Amino acid sequence: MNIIVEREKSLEALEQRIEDLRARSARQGGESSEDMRALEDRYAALQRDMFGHLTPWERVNMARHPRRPIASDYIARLDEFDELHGDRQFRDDPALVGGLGRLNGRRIVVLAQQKGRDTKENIRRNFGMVTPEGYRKARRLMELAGRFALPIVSFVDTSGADPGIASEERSQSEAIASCLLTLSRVPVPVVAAIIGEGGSGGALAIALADHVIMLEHSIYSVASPEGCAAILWADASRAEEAAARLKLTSDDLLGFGIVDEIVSEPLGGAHRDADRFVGRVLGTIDAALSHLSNVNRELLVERRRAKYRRIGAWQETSQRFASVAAR
Amino acid sequence: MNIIVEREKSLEALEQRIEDLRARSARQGGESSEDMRALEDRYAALQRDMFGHLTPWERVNMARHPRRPIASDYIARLDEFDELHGDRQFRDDPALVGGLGRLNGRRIVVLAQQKGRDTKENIRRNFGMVTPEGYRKARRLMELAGRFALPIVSFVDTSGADPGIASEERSQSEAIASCLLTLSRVPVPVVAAIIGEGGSGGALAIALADHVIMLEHSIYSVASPEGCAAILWADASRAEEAAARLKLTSDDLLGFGIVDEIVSEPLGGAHRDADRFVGRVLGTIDAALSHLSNVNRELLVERRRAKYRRIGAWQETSQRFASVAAR
Amino acid sequence: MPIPDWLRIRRDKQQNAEAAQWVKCPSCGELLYRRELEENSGVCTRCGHHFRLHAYDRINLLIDRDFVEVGAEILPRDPLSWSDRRPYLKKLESDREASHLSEAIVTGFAAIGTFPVALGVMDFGFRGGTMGTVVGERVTYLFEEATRRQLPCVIVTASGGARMEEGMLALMQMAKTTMAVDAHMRAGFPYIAVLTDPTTGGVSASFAFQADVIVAESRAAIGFAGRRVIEQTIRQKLPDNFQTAEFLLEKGHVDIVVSRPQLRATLIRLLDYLVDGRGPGRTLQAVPELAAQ
Amino acid sequence: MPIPDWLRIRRDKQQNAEAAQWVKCPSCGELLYRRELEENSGVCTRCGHHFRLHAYDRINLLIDRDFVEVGAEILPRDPLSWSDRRPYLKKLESDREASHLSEAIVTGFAAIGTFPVALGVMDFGFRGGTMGTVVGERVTYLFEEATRRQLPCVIVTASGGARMEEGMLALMQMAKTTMAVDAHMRAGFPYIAVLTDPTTGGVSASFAFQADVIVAESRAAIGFAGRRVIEQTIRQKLPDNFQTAEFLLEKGHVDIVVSRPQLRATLIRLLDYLVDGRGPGRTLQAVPELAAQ
Ligand SMILES: [Zn+2]
Ligand SMILES: [Zn+2]
Repeated sequence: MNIIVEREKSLEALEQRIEDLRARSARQGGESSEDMRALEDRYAALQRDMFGHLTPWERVNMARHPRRPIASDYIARLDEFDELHGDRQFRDDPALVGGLGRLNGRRIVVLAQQKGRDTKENIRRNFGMVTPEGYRKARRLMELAGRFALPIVSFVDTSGADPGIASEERSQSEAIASCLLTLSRVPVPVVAAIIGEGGSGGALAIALADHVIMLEHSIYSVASPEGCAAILWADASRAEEAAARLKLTSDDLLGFGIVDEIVSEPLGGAHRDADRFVGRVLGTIDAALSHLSNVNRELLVERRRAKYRRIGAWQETSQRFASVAAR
Repeated sequence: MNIIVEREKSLEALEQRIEDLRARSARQGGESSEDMRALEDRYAALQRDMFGHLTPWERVNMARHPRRPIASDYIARLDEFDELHGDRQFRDDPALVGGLGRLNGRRIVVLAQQKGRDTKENIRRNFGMVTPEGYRKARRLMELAGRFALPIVSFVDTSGADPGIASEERSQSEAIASCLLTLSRVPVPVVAAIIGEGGSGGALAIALADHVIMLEHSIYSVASPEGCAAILWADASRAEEAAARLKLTSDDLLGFGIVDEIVSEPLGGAHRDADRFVGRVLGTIDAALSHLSNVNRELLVERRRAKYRRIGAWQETSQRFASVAAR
Repeated sequence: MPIPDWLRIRRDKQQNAEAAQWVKCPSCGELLYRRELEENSGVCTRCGHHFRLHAYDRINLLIDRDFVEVGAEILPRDPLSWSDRRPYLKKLESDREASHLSEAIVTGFAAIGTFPVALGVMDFGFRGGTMGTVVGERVTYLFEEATRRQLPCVIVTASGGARMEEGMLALMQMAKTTMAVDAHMRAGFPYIAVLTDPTTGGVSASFAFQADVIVAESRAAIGFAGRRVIEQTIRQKLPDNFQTAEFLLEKGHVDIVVSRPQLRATLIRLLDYLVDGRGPGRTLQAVPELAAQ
Repeated sequence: MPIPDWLRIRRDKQQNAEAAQWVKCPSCGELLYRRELEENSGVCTRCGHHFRLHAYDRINLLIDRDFVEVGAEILPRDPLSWSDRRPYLKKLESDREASHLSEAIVTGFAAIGTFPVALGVMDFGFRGGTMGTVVGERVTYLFEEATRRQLPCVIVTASGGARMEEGMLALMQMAKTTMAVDAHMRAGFPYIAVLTDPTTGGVSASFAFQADVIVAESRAAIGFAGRRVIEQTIRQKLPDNFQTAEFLLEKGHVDIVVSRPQLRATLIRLLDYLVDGRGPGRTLQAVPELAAQ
C-alpha cells in the first residue's frame, strides 16, 4: 500500500464531486457558484495539506509511486538513444539499461536503473535491482565513455542491488566495488540523477559523480527504511520511524554535501506533470554537463576526489600524527 | 591407444630378457656375455629405430604420453610458488593454474594449462581444456604482472579450449580474444613454453610471447589432427595423415619463425629423464628471461609486435596502394 | 578503385541464367523472386531469413560514394605444400573462380554516411571465410592504415575459423591482427565489428570480439566452437537458438542485434557517437582517393 | 606508539576472571583452555573454527617490531542525532568500553617480516565492524599516507557493512575509500586485503574487493547481502557453506584461503613478490618511527 496513492484516491472523490457540480451548474446556469468555490478552495487546501510538506516516510512513498517517471521516461526524451547490451561475458541485465545517447545535441553514455511500469515489466526488470552482470555492463560502458571522451549520465532508481543467491555466487561485491573504482578515475564528466529510490551501495555504484542531482521527493539512503528497521529492531514494520531517522531526503543530503542540486517537484509529485518535469530534469542535467565540459580532465578527477574526500562528520581530538615528530 | 606407450611395452619385454640374462650370467660366471652384448646391441638399435627419428604422428603421441612432464612438474621445481585463484567473478578454473612464483630467484607470474596425471585428476582439470573463467583468471594475472613489472612465464599444454555448451554461453571467444589483447600490450617479458600439446587458439591465448620455447616432441597446431581430419575429410581416423600435413612439429615451427627455441629431449622422450629434463627447460626459460629483462619496456612491446607482424606466407602481386599516388 | 569486374561478371552471369530468377529460402521454403530478395538486402520477405552476402554486395549495401580497395595485391601462397583431396592451390583457384574474390576478405576505404572508414568485409564463399595469412595480413594492414589516417574501422566478419591448409601460420594471424587492433585502439580510434553468419573459431576469438561496439546480424550463428564439434562432444542435439545472435544478446556477448535492412543506419548512428567531430578522421580528407572523387 | 593501554587492560581483566580460563567452541562445542587457544592464534584445536580476533590481538599476530598507530585521533560524531533504543553516542560509549577500541578499525604502520606496511585492522566487536565516517576517514588517510610513503597497504576486514546510525554519510565512505585505493593503486603500490569473518555490505563492496591480492581467512563468511537478508528474500534456508571463504574460492572470488596460523607467512611471501626490491618502500626508512626504534 502506497500512502500517496491512497491520498490521491481520497482526492479523486472530491475531484469527482467538483466535476459533477461543474457539469450541473453548466446545465442550470451560474447559481451554485458559491458551493463550487467552496469546494475548490477545500480541494486546494487538501492538496496543500496532503502534499505541501512531505515527511520522510511520505517521500519514501512518493519515490515509489507507481506513476512516478522511471528511467525509460527520461531516456525516451533524449534526442537519440541506442541501447548497448551485455557484460560481454554472462548475461544482459535488463535492470541496468546502458547505451549511447544524445542530450541537447551532446553525445553521452547513459546508465540507468530501470524499474517496470507494470508487474510483468517489473519482473523482467527485477524491480530495478541490478545483478553483478548489470554492474559489469555499466563498468564496461564507463570505460567506453572514458575511451571516447563521452560524459556519463546516470539515472538512479533502485531499492538496492539484487540480494539473491545467484548474485552472491557471481560476486555482487566485486561488481559494485569495480564500478566505484572505475567511476573514481574515469576522466569524463559524470552526472547522476537520483530519480526515485537511491538504495544503498547498489545505487552508489552508478552515482559516484561530479554532480549529483536529486529530485525533491526522491530518497537516497544507506539502507531501505524496511531493511534498516529489520536490522536495528528486527521489525520491518517500523520503517516509517527508520525513514525519519535515516536522513534520506533531498534537503538533508544537500545539507551534508552528498547531493549537489535539487530539482523541485510539482505539488503532488513529479507524476502530476510528468512530461514537463522530465524535460526540466534533463535541462538540469544538460546545464551541469555544460559546466563540467569546460573543466580540464585531470582537474575534473581531482575535484571529484576532493569532493568525496570531504564527506563525513568526525572530530579530531588532537593533530594527526601528534606522536610523530618528523611530520 | 598411445603408440609410444605400445612401443615401450614391446621394449619392456626385451628389457626383461636382458635383465634375466644378466642375473643368470652373474650366477654362472661370464660365459654368456656374447649373447648379452648381442641383446644389448639389439636393444639400443631398437630404441634408436623407435625413437631416433619421430614422425609427426609419433610426436603427437609423445606429446600426449601419460608420463610426459605436465605443468605441475615444472611448477613443483620453482623456488617458490603461490597459487592465485579465480576470475573474481564466476569460478576458479582448475585447468588453468596461475600464481606468483620465483625461478632462480626471479619473481614471475606463472600461467599454466594443467592436465591431470590420472583419470580423477584429469576430470577435475577438464583434461587441460580451459573454460572462459580460466582465460579470465589468466588475463587478470597478466594485468597483475604488468602492474608490478613481473615477467610472465606460461606453460602451454592443452588439446584446445573447452568446447562445451557452458563455455559458449560464457563467451569462450571473448575470453580468448581478451587474453590476446592483454598479452599484446603487457609491458613485461613474456616467455611461453609449449610443454605438451599446443592446441589451437586455446593454446595461443597464453602463448603470445616475446620468446616461445618448444620442447622437441611437443606439438603446436592450428587444430588437433583428429579435429582437422574430421573437418576436412569428415573422418577423424585419418588423424595420422592430418598430423603429417599440419606441420605441427618443433622443427617446422622453428622454420616458420613461430617458435624461437627448441629444447631437445632425451632419446625416448622427456619422461625418460624427467627430473633432469624439467630442470633444463626451466634453465632455458630463465636464460630467456635474463635476456629480455634488459630490454626497455616500450621496446619490448614494439619488438613483440614486429615479431608477429612478420609471421605468414603471402605474395604481393604489385606494390600496395598501386592505385594511390599520395603514398 | 571502383567495384571490380568480378562482381559485374558474377551479376551478369546470374542475370543470364533462367534458373537464377527464383531462389528458395532455406529457412521457410518460400520461392523468392531474386530481384525482390536483392532489394530487401538479401533478407527473406516471408520469414526474415538472412541469406549470406557476397562481400561486394555487402559493401554496396553499406557505403556511400565509392570503395577504395587496398590490400588486394596481398595474395596467398602454399607454405605447407598442402594437398588432400586436391592441392591447396587448386582449391584456391576454384574458390577464386566461384566467388570472384581473390581471398576471404575485401579491405579498403569508404564512406558510411558522411564518415570515412576503413572497411573490411569477409566472405564465407571463399574457403568458408577461413583466416589464412592473407586475411590476417589484409586485416592487419587495414588497421595499420586506419591508425595512420586516424580513421574508425568497421569489420564485417563471416568465418569458419583459422584455415587448416596454412596450419600454424593461419593460427598466428590471431596474434598479428590482435596487435594491430590494439595499436588502433590505443591510438584512440573506434572499431565496430559486425558479426554475420557464421562467425566462429580463430576469427571470433580474435578481432571479432575485440571491438568497441559489437553488432550482430539477426539470426547469425556466432561462437567459438562449431555446432558440430559441440554436438559431438556432448553427444546430443543443441537447441535451435543456441549460438544465434539473439541468444548471444541475451547472454550479454554482443551489444546490438540488427536486421540487415537496419544495419547501415545503425552503423551511421554508432559512428556519429564515437567519432570525435573535431578529429581529422571526420573529414573525407583522410582518404584523398575518396575526397578526390 | 606501542600497543595501547586498552589492550593490556583487557588482557589483565581476562586473566583475572576465573570463568575466562575456559572457552567453549561455538562450532564443535569443545571446551578449550584459553591460553592454548591464544597460542593457536584463536583457532579451535579440535575443529579448526576461527574465533573472531580483537584488532590488537590480530596486529600482534601479524607484525614484527612495533606498531605505529595513526588516525586514532579521528573520532566519531553524531551527525544524524540518532537515537533508537539508545542514543548513538551512548552506543559508541558502551562499545568503546566493551571493546577497548575507539572505533571499528585500527590503522597504522608496522613491519610484516622485513616489509614496512600501512596496516588497517577492523574489529567486529565495535558496532559490528560497521563503516561510519571514522572507519572511512581512517582508511582513506591510511591509503593516502601509504601512497605518500610509497608503502604497500594491508587491510584486514571484518564488517557488517555501512553504519546505519550515520546514514548516507556512512554510505559515502565507500566512495571516499575507493578513491584513496585508486590513487594508491595508480601510484603503483601493492594492496593486499585479508577478509575475515564476517565481511559484508559496504565494506565488501568497496575496498575489500579492490585489492591486488585478496586473501580470505578459512571459514570466514563473506558476501554482499547478509545471510539473513537472502534467506528472507528467497524464503528458504541457505546451504551451510554458502558465503564461506572456501565457497568463494571455488567461485573464483578470492585468490587464497588460509588458516590463520599460516596468515603471517602468506603475507610475507606475497609482499616479497609484489614489493619492488629497489623501491623506497622496501626499507624501514619509509616509516621513521619504526626505523628509529
Ligand atoms: Zn524465408
Ligand atoms: Zn571447535
